[in-house]
Amino acid sequence: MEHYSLKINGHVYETGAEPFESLLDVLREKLRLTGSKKGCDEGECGSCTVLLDGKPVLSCILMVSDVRDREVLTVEGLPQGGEPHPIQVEMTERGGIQCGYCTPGIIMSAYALLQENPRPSEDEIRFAIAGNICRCTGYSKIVEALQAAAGTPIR
Amino acid sequence: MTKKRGLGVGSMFYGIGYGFNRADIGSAYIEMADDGTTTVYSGACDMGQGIMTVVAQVAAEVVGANIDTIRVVAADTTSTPDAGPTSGSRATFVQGIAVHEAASDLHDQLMQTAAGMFECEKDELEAHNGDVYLKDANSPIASLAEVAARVHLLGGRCASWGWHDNSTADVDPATSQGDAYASYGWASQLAEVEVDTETGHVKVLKIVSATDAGKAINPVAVEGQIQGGAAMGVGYALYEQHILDEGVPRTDSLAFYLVPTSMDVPEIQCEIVEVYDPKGPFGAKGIAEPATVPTTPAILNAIYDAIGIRITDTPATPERVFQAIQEARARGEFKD
Amino acid sequence: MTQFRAHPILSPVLGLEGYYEPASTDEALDILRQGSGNYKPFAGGTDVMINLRRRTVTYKGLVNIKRLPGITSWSNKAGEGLHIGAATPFGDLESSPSVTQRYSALAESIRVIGSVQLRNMATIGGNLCNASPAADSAPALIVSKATITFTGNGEGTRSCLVEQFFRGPGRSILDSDGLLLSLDIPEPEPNSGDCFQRFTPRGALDIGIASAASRVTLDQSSGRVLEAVIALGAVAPTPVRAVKAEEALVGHEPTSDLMAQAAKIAKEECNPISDIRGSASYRQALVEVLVRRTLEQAVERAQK
Amino acid sequence: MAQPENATSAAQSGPYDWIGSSVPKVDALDKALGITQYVGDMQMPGMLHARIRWSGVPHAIIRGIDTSEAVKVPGVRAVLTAGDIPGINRYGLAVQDQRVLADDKVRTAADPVALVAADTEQAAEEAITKIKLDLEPLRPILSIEDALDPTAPSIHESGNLFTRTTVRKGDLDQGVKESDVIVEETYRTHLMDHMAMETESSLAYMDPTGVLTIITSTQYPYRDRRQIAPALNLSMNKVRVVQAPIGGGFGRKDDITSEIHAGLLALKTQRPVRLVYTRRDSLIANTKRHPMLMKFRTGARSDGRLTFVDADIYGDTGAYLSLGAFVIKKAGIHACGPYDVPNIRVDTHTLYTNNLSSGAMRGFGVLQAAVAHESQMDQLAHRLGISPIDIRLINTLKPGLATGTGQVMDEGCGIEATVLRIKEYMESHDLRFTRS
Repeated sequence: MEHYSLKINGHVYETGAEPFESLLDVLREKLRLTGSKKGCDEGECGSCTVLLDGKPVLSCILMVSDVRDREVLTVEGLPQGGEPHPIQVEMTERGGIQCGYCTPGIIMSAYALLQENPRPSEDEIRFAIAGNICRCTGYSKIVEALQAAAGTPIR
Repeated sequence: MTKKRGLGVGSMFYGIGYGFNRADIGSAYIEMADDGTTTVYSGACDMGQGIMTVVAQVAAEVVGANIDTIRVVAADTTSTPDAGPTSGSRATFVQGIAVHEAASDLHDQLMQTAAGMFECEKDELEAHNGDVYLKDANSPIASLAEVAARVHLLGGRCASWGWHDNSTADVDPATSQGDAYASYGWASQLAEVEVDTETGHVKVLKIVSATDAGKAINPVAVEGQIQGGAAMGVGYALYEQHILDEGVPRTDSLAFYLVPTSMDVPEIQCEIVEVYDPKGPFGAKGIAEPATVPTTPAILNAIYDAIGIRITDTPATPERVFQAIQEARARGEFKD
Repeated sequence: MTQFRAHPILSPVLGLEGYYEPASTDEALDILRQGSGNYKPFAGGTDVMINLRRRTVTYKGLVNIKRLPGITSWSNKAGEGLHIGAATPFGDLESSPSVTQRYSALAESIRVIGSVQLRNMATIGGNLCNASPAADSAPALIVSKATITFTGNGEGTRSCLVEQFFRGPGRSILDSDGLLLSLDIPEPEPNSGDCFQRFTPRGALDIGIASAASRVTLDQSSGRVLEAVIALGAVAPTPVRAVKAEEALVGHEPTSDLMAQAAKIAKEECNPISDIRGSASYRQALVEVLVRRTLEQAVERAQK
Repeated sequence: MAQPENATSAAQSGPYDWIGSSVPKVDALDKALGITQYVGDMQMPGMLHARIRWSGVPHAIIRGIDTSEAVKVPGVRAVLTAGDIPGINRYGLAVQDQRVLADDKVRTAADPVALVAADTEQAAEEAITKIKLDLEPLRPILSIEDALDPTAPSIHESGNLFTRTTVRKGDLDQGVKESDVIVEETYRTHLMDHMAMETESSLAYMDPTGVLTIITSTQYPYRDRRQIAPALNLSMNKVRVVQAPIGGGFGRKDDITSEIHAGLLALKTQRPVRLVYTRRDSLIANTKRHPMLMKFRTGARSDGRLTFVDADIYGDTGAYLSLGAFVIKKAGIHACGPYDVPNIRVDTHTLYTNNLSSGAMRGFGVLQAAVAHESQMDQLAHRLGISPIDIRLINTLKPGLATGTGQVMDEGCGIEATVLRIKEYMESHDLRFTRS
């Protein structure tokens, strides 16, 4: 067991872990940050998406040893000053959420997209969330919500 | 041209609820606290489709409360009554009425007390958005909270429950004749596809879904069901299948079991049709399953419209469509 | 910062005895030799993690090579082409205009790998070292005449073409203590164009049923094909060249008929298997389509 | 029925304060914030993690199960097999043909054979790989055709044909005689997975008053309780089932999934036990969508009016019935589609096989039936030179007309309105069929 100081959502968390444990398991089981979900544990569904130094990654197949000295952002870190992030608000208000299990992953993929490309086209949105499987919504209302969050016209 | 487009239609009806003489019930408790906030103990499971929200909307409407003052407690054998399963597109249809019944009775209790407070008949009163009005008046005479406080002060009943039985007799065992279901959902969909005749790949370009919701209690939630149902239909029609090898599943990972991504599900145009159903709450009926049923046949029919070949086995995987095209070519029945 | 982390695992989990993060190539080679063939070097770790979880492979030790100097960075120098550290994530290359504008086939192959998230983790060297016949980047790298530089393997540091790297499904020329260090991709020749396409049922997340990359260099004056390179994925035990199809093109005007002819030859050249994703005959049919389509694109790009 | 009448008057009196308004879902913001606690997000002090050992072969006699190596894995607290079940080792939604843990035989490749609870998921996983099964293979029944073979071995005590239903209306021969065109076709549909994003999961613990509490990803806690209590030999009022926020169900979680197993382990260890299926567990185990073989013959007059439907529907329910008989019966009842069909013969056959079992899934048999009846409608349209829209409009049910089971439609019959809406959409967007 190694000791890790992990920078997550602007805070430093101290934890013991085996170096090859997944960041997702450390987040969920050790640090109790359960917003990131485990949908497949094999990198095929995107429910576990977090940002590593600003880029979306699959925390279920990311070794915790690779997170040392880097910055992690999870869905819990998005609200500012107690207010939900606009993506969280639009997803809520525009029906982008049904069962909600894919939601944190979608929100993190979308957040990364908008950081890089503040006014994405519909195709760019669909491309950016293609690694996030949603079984409930058919993606339409998610795309709409992300367009609204970006302030681009909604089809 | 190696890419050919086609349109296809699928229609369906779907018996809502259980049928077959199986228990098909809804039930809920409701109570209003002294401060006018309401709790609905609803036995129906929310799967994400939004029955808790529908329950809150029905309760707020019927009680006359503001929806933000409604809390829904759902599906716990210790605190909520048995409301049957969330399946058969029955939750809104059956539980909606049970909640309506509970909320109506609570509303009556409140109006009875309010009538005493203001020395009028309860039929002269109505409640909207947390306030009590004399009918047709513009300004309220009291808040529901004041009335609720009064009921509690007087030791009155500020709680109720509702129960609804949607069970239907089974059909005749020899002929299946009979009234199989209390009500039916109706839907038709149009699919537009593009078939790559060299690879057999089918891309769905558009789906238009006309679904009869009776009355859409929450239109965005209805659209969500329609779009999600269509996406599941796209998966069933084209990609998803379990492959068993001598009974042993080979598709034991999402690398093999292929669920549609955001790149595969097209724009889904929702056309909500509202044909009032007298048996449902506010005329509403279930739509969750009707939303998914027509998609697959619409896609199969669109493939036929595109290439003149009927795919009779699902899913219409690229290789299956390719083989069908090859066979039709060999018979001289396919024009590139 | 700790430079050499030898991490003995006291209570073996999953059969693992050690986890290492060497800071130099020599240390890495020492550790791999200590492991006598049972230690696994890795970079992105995405496949290692899945194998650990599924218990499909047993590793005695894990050697994380991402702290080796220069292994996660890449550069683009005029006249030299791309020099890419083996542990460079695909995402770093995907987002760079210097890759997308000049290395079309490579960019097209990167863009379809897994998902955005996966590409931020999975590395170009890892994709090659896994030696999957379906490795998306392999056909594009082969037609780009990419070379790899590797070390260990009982000798010093050496280079070879990517197409010489593969030995069979999951097997490359690297021995158990071999380490892939970097890739070099020469600048595209003038009057050349390339293209990569793969076939999958879905628009994302899939593994290719078949893939093809084509590269064509045209004679500036005659417009005839000076050189053609065609590489195929998922249709043989390794990514392979379609040499006979290439030969059919050289010296001729790249007409649609000729390209269709070459595609037919490629179809006959490949040797696919049937599996859960597709039958051998379907894969062959796809090869013909993909080779023709990538040739047409490559020629169009060469003519620009 | 006082309330529906109230509803009627309310509907007519509108407008409403809340009905028809797209208020955000009451639980959505918490999901967006990552606050919502699904079962897999929950932890309790002293909680153990559970894993299931599946059979891996589709049909075999169990000679023995050796758990001796599994119990030695550090951190393992319990390894249970069928003999450890305190109550009745049977459950099922319609008939009790499922075992909590396989005892005499295994009947699918995904029969649960043993359970492990351990301090960590890894230890539990390690332990299940160390359980040795001694199985004597039996001939597996792997297709509808196999299941119809009367000489095939019986998967359960009775034969492999669980039930047959029949729909009869009018005079089939007359319908055939009146037909100007008859389309005959066989359709086959496949095994589909619900693939809810959240896998099956339960957290079970004894509460301080001695009530076994199971927080679970379910679609119906009351029916879960009905099945859990007898298996664990508890009175029903000593079992509490709570639905946790659920990451999708689509019918799968109508059945018992992880509930009894988690409850059994909690009972045996007297510790909280969390059982969260891996994605692999979820893909291979529990119910799927029924594969069906559907032989259809449909007739119409030259003016497009349907004359008859003559169909046989065979459904592969796998080794366990779940709701299979109802699913396949419902397919039969909906086999004529939303149309006025005067003459009908439909037979359905619910068959046991050693394939993965199927049960409720969004569409509940009607999806499979629609694949057939809608393809038939399209074929008739093309044969008759009528547009696919028009042939539907000619035949749709309307108030006063009756379904295939003779149910007379009231004003809530909306099929014609939906077809017309599609027609209007096509016209306003200038969309035309290629072939009609």
